Amino acid sequence: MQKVNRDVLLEKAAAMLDAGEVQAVLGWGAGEFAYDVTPRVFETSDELRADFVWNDFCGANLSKYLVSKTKKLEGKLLVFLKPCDTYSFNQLLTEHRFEREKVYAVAVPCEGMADVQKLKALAGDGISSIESTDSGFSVTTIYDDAPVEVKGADVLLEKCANCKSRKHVAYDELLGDEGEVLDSNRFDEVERIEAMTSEERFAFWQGELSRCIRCNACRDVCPACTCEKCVFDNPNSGAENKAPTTSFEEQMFHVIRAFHVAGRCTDCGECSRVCPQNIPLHLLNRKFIKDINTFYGEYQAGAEEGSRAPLVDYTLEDLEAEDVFKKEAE
Amino acid sequence: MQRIGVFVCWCGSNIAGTVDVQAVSEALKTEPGVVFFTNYQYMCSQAGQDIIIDAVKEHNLTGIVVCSCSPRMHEATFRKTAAAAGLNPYMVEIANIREQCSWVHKDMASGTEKAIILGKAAIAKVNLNAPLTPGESPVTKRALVIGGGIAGIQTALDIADAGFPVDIVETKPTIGGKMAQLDKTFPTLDCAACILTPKMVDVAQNDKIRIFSYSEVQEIKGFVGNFDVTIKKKARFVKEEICTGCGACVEKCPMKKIPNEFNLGMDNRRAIYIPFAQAVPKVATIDPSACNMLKNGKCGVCSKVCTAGAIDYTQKDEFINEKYGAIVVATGFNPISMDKFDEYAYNQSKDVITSLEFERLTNAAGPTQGKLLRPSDLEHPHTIVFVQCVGSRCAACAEKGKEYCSKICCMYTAKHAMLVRDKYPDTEVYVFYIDVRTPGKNFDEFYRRAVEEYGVKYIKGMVGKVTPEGNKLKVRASDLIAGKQLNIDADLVVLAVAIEPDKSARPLATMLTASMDTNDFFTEAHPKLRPVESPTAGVFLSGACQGPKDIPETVSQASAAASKVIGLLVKDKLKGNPCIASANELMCNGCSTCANVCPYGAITYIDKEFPMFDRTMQTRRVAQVNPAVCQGCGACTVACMSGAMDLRGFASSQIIAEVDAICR
Amino acid sequence: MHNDSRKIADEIILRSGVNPRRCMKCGKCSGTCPAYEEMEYHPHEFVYMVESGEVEPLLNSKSLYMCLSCFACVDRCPRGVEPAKLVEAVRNAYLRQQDNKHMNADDVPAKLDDDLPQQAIVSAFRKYRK
Amino acid sequence: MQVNEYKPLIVAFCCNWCSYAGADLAGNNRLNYPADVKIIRVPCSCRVNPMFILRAFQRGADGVIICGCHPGDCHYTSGNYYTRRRMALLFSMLDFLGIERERTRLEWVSAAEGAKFAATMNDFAETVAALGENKRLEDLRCKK
Repeated sequence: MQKVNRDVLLEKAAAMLDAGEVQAVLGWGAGEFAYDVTPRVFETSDELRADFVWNDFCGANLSKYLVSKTKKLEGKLLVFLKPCDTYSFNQLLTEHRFEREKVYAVAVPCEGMADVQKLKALAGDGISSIESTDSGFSVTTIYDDAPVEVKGADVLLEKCANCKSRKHVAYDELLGDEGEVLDSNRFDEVERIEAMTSEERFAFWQGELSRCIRCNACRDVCPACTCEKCVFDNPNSGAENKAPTTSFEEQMFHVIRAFHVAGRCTDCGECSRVCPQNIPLHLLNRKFIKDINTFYGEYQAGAEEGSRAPLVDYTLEDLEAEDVFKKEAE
Repeated sequence: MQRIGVFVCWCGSNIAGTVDVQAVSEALKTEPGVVFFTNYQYMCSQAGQDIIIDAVKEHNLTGIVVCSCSPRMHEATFRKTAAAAGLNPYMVEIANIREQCSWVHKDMASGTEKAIILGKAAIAKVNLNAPLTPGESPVTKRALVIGGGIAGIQTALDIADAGFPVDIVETKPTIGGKMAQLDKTFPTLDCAACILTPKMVDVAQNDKIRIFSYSEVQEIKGFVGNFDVTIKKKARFVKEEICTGCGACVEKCPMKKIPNEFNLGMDNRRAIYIPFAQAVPKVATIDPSACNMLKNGKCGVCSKVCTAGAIDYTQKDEFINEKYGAIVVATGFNPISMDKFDEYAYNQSKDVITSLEFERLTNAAGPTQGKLLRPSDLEHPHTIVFVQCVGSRCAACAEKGKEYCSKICCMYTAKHAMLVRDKYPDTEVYVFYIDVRTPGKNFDEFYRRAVEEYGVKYIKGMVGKVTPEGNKLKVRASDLIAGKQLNIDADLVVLAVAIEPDKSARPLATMLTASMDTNDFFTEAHPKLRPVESPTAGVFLSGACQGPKDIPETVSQASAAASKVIGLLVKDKLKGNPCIASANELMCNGCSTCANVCPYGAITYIDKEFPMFDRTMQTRRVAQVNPAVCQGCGACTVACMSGAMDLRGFASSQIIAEVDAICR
Repeated sequence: MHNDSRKIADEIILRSGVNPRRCMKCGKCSGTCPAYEEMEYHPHEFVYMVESGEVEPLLNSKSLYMCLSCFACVDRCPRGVEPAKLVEAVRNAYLRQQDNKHMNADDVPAKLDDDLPQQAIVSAFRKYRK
Repeated sequence: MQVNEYKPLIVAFCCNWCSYAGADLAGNNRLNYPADVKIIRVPCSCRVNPMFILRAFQRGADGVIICGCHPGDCHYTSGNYYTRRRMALLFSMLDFLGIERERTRLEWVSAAEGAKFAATMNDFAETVAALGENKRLEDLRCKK
């Protein structure tokens, strides 16, 4: 259950809209079902009051939408940012992807967001309503009148279960606490895979990646993937691909996707959240983050605006490529 | 579709001995785009080249693939051949089937097979080649030299001698730099002023050279051949064109107690001053922090005594814009601060001095008129201790000293010691050293003379502590060879202080986008083969701004830099390398990642309007590559996520085509 | 024997955290040492001898106890070698060696005398027992 | 020509200034290495996009080696430093996915190191040949 409630956000946004201080509000809007909250731009306070949502299903990172939305507006855009979103916000600023002056960033503390897949696994399909309770959710399905009680901690999104930081690293206004960087166990799973034999790792990834339907959702949602034209859409890039027609047409997709965001990925976990096939894509990103930390020193993308990403930097004493595996063995 | 001709060279038996050239040309004839194929004994011979020229004309070829020796050998030759046939020279690709095939493989079958694949790769690449034309940019035939020490002076004189105008920018009121403060110069012991001041006069009288003294570089824009520089000429409150340098104003100025920078604060100057007698330009300068007239409007004596009417209390800083084709950095060095070296008591005793202060003390124009007297009581010192490596080779603490060897100290200390013993044979002179480093013409001989002829006592060991006691300096040091600790009562201690680049160098490097090392020395384009050029095109390095240097080395580097500048300025147009990066603006994110990896600062960003699908216009930040600055390494092409950045001549699509051809 | 020496030297290096290879043999440590005259081996010699594994003479030298631990050498070393820490580590190495030469119960009677307090005997056993 | 004998396909990216010249020198000195190695010339090792390497694997290469100037010797002063970081991360990632780490390599070969070039290629070709055909990357998305 979120500590700051919807009204606080709503009134803040409505007041600024009505006062003309911002032209639009980028927030979360109600979707088809109780759990499919979607990013949305609100232009009037009436719209806001009708459809604005702030609850445990607001996992979506809104920072990416600033790139296109700010370009369409003359005035300012108010955006709500959870702690992990503020890292993406900074990273996008570092890369000059939107103008800071056109954004009014409101930071919202976050207690972790719920994973619909996990909820469905516990409460069953056909969810008709979800009530927040003190400890979690009371879920009603169309198959059963009696609501199912689910503990909040059991249905956290992976990115929230391994939350790296509750600190807001950028904002104009803060609703609630600034929060702190956390000690997370986010590399545990990477380490578990690293400890496997090469064959096991291959089998693991083959099992995961074979489910990919190449829907591009991971790319489309990624706040680091804001290219004007993506290499995967560009016939001249040598990486453009359609759905797989042969056994090996596009196995590079996931490596290239992860490499393109290496050193820029803030580990916001959106890729895994949206994957319809539940592929743990964040593990690829975290592998790069872990390697960067081990090889070149701790680096958190987006922690600071304007920081120099590890892949556009070097030192004379950098690790040699052949020593990579020695270092990891340590 | 290209119309490609394939020419397979035998290179006598060099290729034909291991590669079936006939089979290669047969195999390649069905490749896409190939309309002509042949093989010949020596493609690089005149007859071979004629075959190419005839084929281009006869078959209307648009691309050429030569399967021959390494492109490092004859790419240039075949490009010329293509040009002679009326083709763009960059429509030629070479398949290296000699150095990387016939010479390293013994087996005819595998050699032939590989040659065919290499040929296919070259054909695949040439299919995607586009005609390239080197960009041209005009060259402003004027050079800027930043720094007016011996390095800057020599560079300016050499450039001017070749007939090009040169401007020198110097922050001090006079040119001359550190060398003007020196007494004698090693290893010949001629007096510094005697060899420097004529050069300074040459500079003043050379009508190709302008001196902006008491001035700073404010802003640098542009690139090689076309730098746009703003120079700030600080107000000196004296009209330079009118002042005759008579010195009447200096004599009458009532503000007498201003520490004299030129003598390192060991005596005083006035608020209006001429740094030294041979200053160039020899004009007075008013120190605004000391002048009563400027501070509170009370005085005006200098204005009254100036018969020329050169004093102008209302003078303002002046900004001058000028275009230059080349910039030479000659910002020089300074001794490091002694504040962190309490053990040598530099801040406690006036009689602990730096070597540069020692130069002034022995200089006839110095505070003691050249008599060696200790600063505290103006007595003649009978025991002098010289300490080498003070702050040099210091790896303990970055704030304290410098990790590098300052290079010049061994020689000047030998010089000082020798001069003292020569002038005052009754003086005991000790030199504490860690190593004596004297590589250089006549250098070791010089040092040995100090020991053997002049009886300077060289002691291997370091001074640990200097303690002022009464009018003596207690020097505690180790003598490593005797295995003793020495306690010497000295009258004067001279510290061979490490040197560091001038503080102005770091901001200047930022303005120039020139790279520096961790010690703030400018880095050279190549440490061995391009030692006087900065990696930034059009920026050259002269003197100690690139690393510690003595005078002979500085002067030779200064002349070398000048020759590089002259080589640039004689060109009317700069022809660039056409194989450079360029950004596809439609795909560019403007994220600055490419600029972060560019070693040359060739990438800038502009805001540009683009029509959108909904018929609106959208402003986006996009990268622009300066073709005159880009060297074509391709670092940006990989850093670029969207693939907007590509490299002409080595385009991603071309390399992928080669990969595909090889893996087919 | 030589191997032993080397091993002790390596341990000294490890325990002190000093890297004697950084030494450029300038002698500033000994030049600054106020206890120089009292010492048989001087700070720079400590560094040199530990580096070359020649620690036996150091272990048996009184110089160990002449060092005032004033840290002048540490402060002034241009290479950050920290000789005083090395001297301290040699001192420790010597003390640790004592541990191996512990007292046997059989040795006790011979050492007893009337003036010896009971406490000293007990503490000797505690200190030198294996 | 032998038909059935397995021969690895190796793509070598060589920077124009050091390694390509080193390969030429190996030729000048007639130092043998297997014909399986096919060299692609690039201006600098930093021109090698990880996508090229994946592309080569995708198209059936069994091993990919990138050669550049020694650190500190880059013709463009810093290109190989970027290469070093990019390749360290890429190789580690491929290993993480279960692709044999021996199939990729980054070597510094100067223009004077013809012998090193030949020795490196011999060693790499032997290593890759021992691994056999590169099936894993091909099969990564395709569970059998």
